[in-house]
Amino acid sequence: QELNALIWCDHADPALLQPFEEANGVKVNVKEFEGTGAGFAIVDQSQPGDWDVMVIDSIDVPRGVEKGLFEPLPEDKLPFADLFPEVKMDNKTVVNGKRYAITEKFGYNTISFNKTKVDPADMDTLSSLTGDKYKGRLAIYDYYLPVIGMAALAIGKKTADLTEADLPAIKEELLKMKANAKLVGEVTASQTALATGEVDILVGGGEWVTAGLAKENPALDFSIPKEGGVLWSQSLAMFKDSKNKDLALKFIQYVLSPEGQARLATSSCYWGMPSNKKAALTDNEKKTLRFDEQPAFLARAQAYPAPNADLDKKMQDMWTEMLQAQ
Amino acid sequence: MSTKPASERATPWALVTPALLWTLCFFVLPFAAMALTSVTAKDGSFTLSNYAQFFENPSYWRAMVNSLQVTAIVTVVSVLLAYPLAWILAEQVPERFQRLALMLAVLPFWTSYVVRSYSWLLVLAQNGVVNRVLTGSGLFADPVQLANTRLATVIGFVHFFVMLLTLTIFANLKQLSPSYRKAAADLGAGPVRTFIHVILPLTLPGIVVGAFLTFVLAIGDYITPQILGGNNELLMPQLIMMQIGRRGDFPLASALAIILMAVVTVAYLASARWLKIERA
Amino acid sequence: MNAPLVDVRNVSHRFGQASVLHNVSLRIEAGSYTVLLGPSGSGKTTLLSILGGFVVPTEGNVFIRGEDCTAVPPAKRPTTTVFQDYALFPHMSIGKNVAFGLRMRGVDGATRAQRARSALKLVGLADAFDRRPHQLSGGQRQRVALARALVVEPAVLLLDEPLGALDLKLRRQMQDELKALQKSVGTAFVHVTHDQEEAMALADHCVVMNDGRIEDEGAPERVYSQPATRFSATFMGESTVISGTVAGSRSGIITLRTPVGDISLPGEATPGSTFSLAVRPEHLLLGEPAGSLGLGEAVVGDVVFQGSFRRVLATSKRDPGIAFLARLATGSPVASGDTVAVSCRPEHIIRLKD
Amino acid sequence: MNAPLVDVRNVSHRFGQASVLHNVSLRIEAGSYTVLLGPSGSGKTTLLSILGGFVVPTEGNVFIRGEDCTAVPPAKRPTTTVFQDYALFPHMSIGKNVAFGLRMRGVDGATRAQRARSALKLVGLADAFDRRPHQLSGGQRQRVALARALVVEPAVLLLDEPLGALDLKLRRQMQDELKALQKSVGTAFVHVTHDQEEAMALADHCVVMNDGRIEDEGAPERVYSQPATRFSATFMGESTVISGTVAGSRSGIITLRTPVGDISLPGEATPGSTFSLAVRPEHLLLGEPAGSLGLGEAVVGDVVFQGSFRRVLATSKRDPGIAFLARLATGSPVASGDTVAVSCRPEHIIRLKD
Amino acid sequence: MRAFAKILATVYALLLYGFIFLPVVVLVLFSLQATQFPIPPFTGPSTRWYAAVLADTRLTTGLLHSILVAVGSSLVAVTLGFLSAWGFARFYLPGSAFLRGLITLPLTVSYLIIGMGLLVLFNRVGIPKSLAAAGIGHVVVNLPLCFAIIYSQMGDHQINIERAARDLGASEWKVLLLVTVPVMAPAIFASFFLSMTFSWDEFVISFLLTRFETTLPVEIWNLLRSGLNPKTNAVGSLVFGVSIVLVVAFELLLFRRKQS
Ligand SMILES: Nc1ncnc2c1ncn2[C@@H]1O[C@H](COP(=O)(O)OP(=O)(O)OP(=O)(O)O)[C@@H](O)[C@H]1O
Ligand SMILES: Nc1ncnc2c1ncn2[C@@H]1O[C@H](COP(=O)(O)OP(=O)(O)OP(=O)(O)O)[C@@H](O)[C@H]1O
Ligand SMILES: [Mg+2]
Ligand SMILES: [Mg+2]
Repeated sequence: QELNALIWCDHADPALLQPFEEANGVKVNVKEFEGTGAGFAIVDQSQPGDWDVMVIDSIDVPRGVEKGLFEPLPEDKLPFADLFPEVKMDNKTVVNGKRYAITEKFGYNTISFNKTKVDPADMDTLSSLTGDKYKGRLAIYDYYLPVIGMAALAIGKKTADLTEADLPAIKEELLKMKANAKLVGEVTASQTALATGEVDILVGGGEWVTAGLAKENPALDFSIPKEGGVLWSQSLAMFKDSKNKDLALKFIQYVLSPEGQARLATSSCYWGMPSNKKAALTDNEKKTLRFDEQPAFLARAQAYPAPNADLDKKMQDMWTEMLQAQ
Repeated sequence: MSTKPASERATPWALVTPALLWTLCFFVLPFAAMALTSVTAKDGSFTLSNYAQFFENPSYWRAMVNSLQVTAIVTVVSVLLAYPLAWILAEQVPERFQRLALMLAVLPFWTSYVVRSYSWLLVLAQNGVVNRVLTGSGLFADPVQLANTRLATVIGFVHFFVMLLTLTIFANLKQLSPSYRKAAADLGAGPVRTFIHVILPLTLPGIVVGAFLTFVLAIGDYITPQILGGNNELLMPQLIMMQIGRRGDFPLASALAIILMAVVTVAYLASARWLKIERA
Repeated sequence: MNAPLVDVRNVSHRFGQASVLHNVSLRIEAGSYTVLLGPSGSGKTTLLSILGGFVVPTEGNVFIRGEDCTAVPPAKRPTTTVFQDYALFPHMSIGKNVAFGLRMRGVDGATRAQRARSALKLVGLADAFDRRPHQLSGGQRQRVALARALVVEPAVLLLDEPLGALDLKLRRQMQDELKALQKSVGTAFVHVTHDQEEAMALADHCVVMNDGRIEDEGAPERVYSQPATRFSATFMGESTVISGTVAGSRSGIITLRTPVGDISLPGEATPGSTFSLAVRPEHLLLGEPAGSLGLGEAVVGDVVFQGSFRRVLATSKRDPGIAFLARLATGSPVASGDTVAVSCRPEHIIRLKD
Repeated sequence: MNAPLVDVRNVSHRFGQASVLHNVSLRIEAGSYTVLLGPSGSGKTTLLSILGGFVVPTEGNVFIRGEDCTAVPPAKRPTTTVFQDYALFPHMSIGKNVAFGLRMRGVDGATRAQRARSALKLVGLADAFDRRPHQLSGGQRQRVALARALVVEPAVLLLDEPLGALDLKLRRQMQDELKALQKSVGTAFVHVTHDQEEAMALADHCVVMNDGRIEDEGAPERVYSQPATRFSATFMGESTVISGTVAGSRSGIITLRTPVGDISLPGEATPGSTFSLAVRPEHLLLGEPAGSLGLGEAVVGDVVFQGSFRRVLATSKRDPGIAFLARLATGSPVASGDTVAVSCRPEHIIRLKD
Repeated sequence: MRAFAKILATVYALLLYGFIFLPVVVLVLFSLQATQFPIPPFTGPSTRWYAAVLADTRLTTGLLHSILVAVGSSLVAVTLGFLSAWGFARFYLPGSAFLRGLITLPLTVSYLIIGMGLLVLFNRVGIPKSLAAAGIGHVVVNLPLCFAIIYSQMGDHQINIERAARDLGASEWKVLLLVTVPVMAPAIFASFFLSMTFSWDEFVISFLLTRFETTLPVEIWNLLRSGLNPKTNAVGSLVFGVSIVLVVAFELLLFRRKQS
């Protein structure tokens, strides 16, 4: 039996998959994708029934439901009670009274930095990112939604209710960051830049960048500034047309189990907070993830921007413009 | 040219049809599908909006400008660097060692393309090897920003194409009849003038072929700018992959691909007279 | 003073281990047409390359107009070369090709064009000035290569099998043209070939080479009628060759014991020593007229019609190892299978040094 | 019945627009040695390809042993071809090469090897069985190609300039061998060449082609001594050609008015018509002995030594457009610049059809 | 003056060799890094990252897939390229120049565009992504290459060799099998090798056209995107090593052929 999973890179870690495969005597086929749009595009190009489960931004779950892709999940068979309540995201994962996805991992897009090179105090405010002090010393994570979210925070906007009218101001803020940035990079590029001292600050980074590197380079840290951070949260959903719904459910149950949660949280691709409070993490791991500080963090965190299709395109165009700005 | 007897006439179509069909099905047809997709709106109607977007949005056509600039620089620099090396290999290195020297010069060709770019990132990083040498030697006080710049992209490209061009130019130099060189010397030309008046013009066609190959491969490459350029600017392939990877916007991606292809076609036409494939 | 134009003194050459020229000395007079003739691999091209400056000999010297040019590069020598593959520059027009040498000498454009034109006219290609090499036929390219080499007025023109790529008819025609051209310009030509007819048709001075050595040299008539060695007797034209042992030598008459019988001829030799005789086919007689020297009987093999004559191959009855080669008028009645007496006039016997 | 081995009937061929053969008919007798002679582009290869089945003629038919083979593919014809470049299979040993045709005919391995060996022996290469083509010299390859073509015992062996790639000496030697071989195996050979000496040396039947037509055919002696056309007079050996207008024709004597004076010769012709005369160089006399026909005075130009004779080129004093070609014994005292009287014996004048 | 030029040439060549080898040396060196970051200072040598690579089933299966696709697509490309080259070189075909141009056209188009085109086409007709789809793409890019190489090597002198075989009674397929293929073997081999090289290293087409089963370059790309570590160096060095062995083997093979 095989399970076909459309995933992000953290689920590709054999340390996560192998125990499940061995326990159930199955094979998990995974396909990585980058953004929700690309994920849906892959589904569009496939035959119904090709896919069993999908990792998706929690905020994008309604889009999938709208497209009629997902199967409601049996609430009784999943540990909803153990989840951090702030990340359950009922407003997104529940549509018409049916729950279509379950949050499995979360974290923040905020600021990662090198403690030894920058003043940690400066990292308490987003305004440092656009000032002259760190000119040429920062990198921007190359994903438009969270970084646009951070730019919105910097100018005092709520990420939850961004409209087209906010874009000019956000763009201006983005361009200021860009002017200070040495590069705009994906995970490796920005990680490499931070780790090699190419830059000292990563805008849009967070525990997912620094936690994995902490063992090797304790100087790397992250902060959630006073304006807040952008909360990202990823969910697991099951496809309506799946031919292996039992196995798919088993997989979701496994990922949400304390063991699965611990493995997912410390996956080789990137670390992140498990959504299950009971995740079987070691103390060290908890410390690295700042497990205990979560309540305070969550309080300050703002939602991931969730633009409609039209606004989304505008945001992406704005992002392209920012990349092209000299 | 119907020199062919009856027995020879029966087979030819059976021989060439598979290759033609393959090209038709998997090259021409895809291109048609892409063209069709690029002018089809969501609702299935005809639209040119994808093309309009490219021309209206400065950050889109900026990508084309960047691509052309980078590719032009890469092509010129690669040719300028590779030619002398090929020349030294062909003329200065003793015959016995030439194959070995050439093999060495193109050996890194066989590292994985992806890894090679990544490797350059490490080399050029703030405290990578190059900067260590530069600061260590006291040449520069502070590390130089090399990684994540257009320069890095260019270096990554040039590295690959210097090898490729050395190979093609070397082959070109070697297949020149030695009597041309002798004849020039005999008529009073020194090494420099022999080179300028005879060797260079005779190898020009080979250079054009190599340069065109460089152009085609460089302008369509995604990996090198993506890994080395630090996204400080976008090139066309990055823009196209962005449409696919981030948005799944195939119509726009198709339109951009077709525009890119149109540019390559122009380059092709410019160098077409040198690009004939003929039998020996 | 009577120094020759080119004086090659005791030149030897080795490529790595292989010894290609052995102590070759050669003098080339101004205005002469010298042909180097020899089989493939005999070192003709190597010697020519040494004259042209493309190869510096391992030993020995080359003097041109009295100056030691042994190591002077080709660009600085008063020699030019016509290459077998012509080596016309394909990217230049015919006019540019011909003017190339002048351009390298810093001659101004107008003069260049004018001199190139007259050089082309000399070789009968006045109207090819603006064409490209690939638009010309083999013979025409050959002429352009000549014009290009001549326009710089070299002291010596070197030609390495210049007619090798042409077909027979064109080759004969170009031979006539080459000879006429050489006479009219007066430059010394040194011409390499392995075609003995070409050598005879062209040479004032014929140099027969074999295995890196000069076997014989002189006017072609001399080389043909009095070849110095067995090699040159068989390479420069055909011969019937008979070897023998000196049975006696008395009062200027040698008696040579050969497989076809004793032969007496004038000369001196140590009894017991051996040497060879050669007879040219046109001097071999079938039948035994008065005053001729009998060479025994032979059986006629092939009789081949060759237009103006028949070539007759006959085998000695006494020693089937000896093949007689004769040339007969077309009318003569000899046929394959006939048995004939073979003879020749004593004055036509060539004594070879061997 | 007396059907020829090969009967080519009214064959014409076009490549696209270009008409290459015009209504060619040709009969080849069993056991004969036919040579197709003609300048480059005259259609020799095309005709040979039609015989071999590589080209199907646009019009006309080819009968072999009485059967219409016009469109029979090469594999099914009783012909084999020896190609100019030999076309040996480079990846097979010599033995395998020679045995290839037998293998295709399903002959078993042992027989194949044995027959290949004897074919190689026939061409004098018995010990080359296990070697590779590239290890042989040009002449040896030539022989292997012959053995390969002969081992399948074709009715007709076709040879397309088989000696074209060899040097002169080797060529003459191979000619002798070819002729001997043909006699010993008795197969009909059809041999293409543009070398008239080769044609004369080999042919039983010589076919002179020009521009897609057969100009003349017959025994080489006949073609040489009585060429049918002006073309064959100049292509098959050299000639002095003089054209004239018939001034009168009476009682079997024609008076021809030519630029070198009136010439009387036996025959009939319409007064006012024009025709040409040819004289072979060996028949042209310098001086005017008794019984000869005067051709006026001429100035000697080139005198070229050719070994057994000298080739003399002289220009008529009356009409410099007429070039006399003569062959003189090496001893004769004529030199360039001399003025001489030119004549020939009436029986040596060839009247050309034109 | 001459000596100066010689020194200049030597210095230039050494500098360029340095440039060419710089990334490879750094790559291999830091694959032996003991710690997490493949940047100076060097902390190795250690083989832990090689162990990690060999234990990573995604990389090892990616390697197998790459070999599969490279061999498979090259076989198809060489076969089609050879047959069509033979057809065009030996037979008269109407519109031959145009058709030859068509076959070689993909040489002038970027891989990205070829991959995109196939992706769009396959979407439209509902062909799922797979290793085979990537293989098809590789054939598209390698077929013109194989065709061009083999076609350019089909000299006219071989026409007569084939004719000789026919003349001696060989049927068409025997001519092909016993004569043409063996005679063309060096060109066929060379184009196969080149085709393998390109397919082996090709990224964007595989990236666009595969799903779960993908090729090594794509797996390396995934590895690269998942964070910085010397594992990438290790896998890169391994690929390099394997390629070198193949290249040297190929050289020796060809060298031996030439000598015999
Ligand atoms: N560059 C070289 N290196 C080694 N050996 C050479 C070189 N050039 C010529 N030879 C050898 O030197 C000998 C003489 O060569 P050369 O070319 O002078 O002969 P040739 O008389 O011109 O013959 P051909 O008529 O074939 O041109 C040959 O045995 C040849 O193999
Ligand atoms: N395949 C072809 N297509 C078109 N024209 C051809 C072809 N083969 C030969 N010709 C033309 O037909 C004419 C006769 O060619 P053919 O090869 O028969 O001449 P040839 O007498 O063998 O000449 P050569 O002595 O040069 O071999 C030439 O004008 C040639 O250009
Ligand atoms: Mg030579
Ligand atoms: Mg021919």
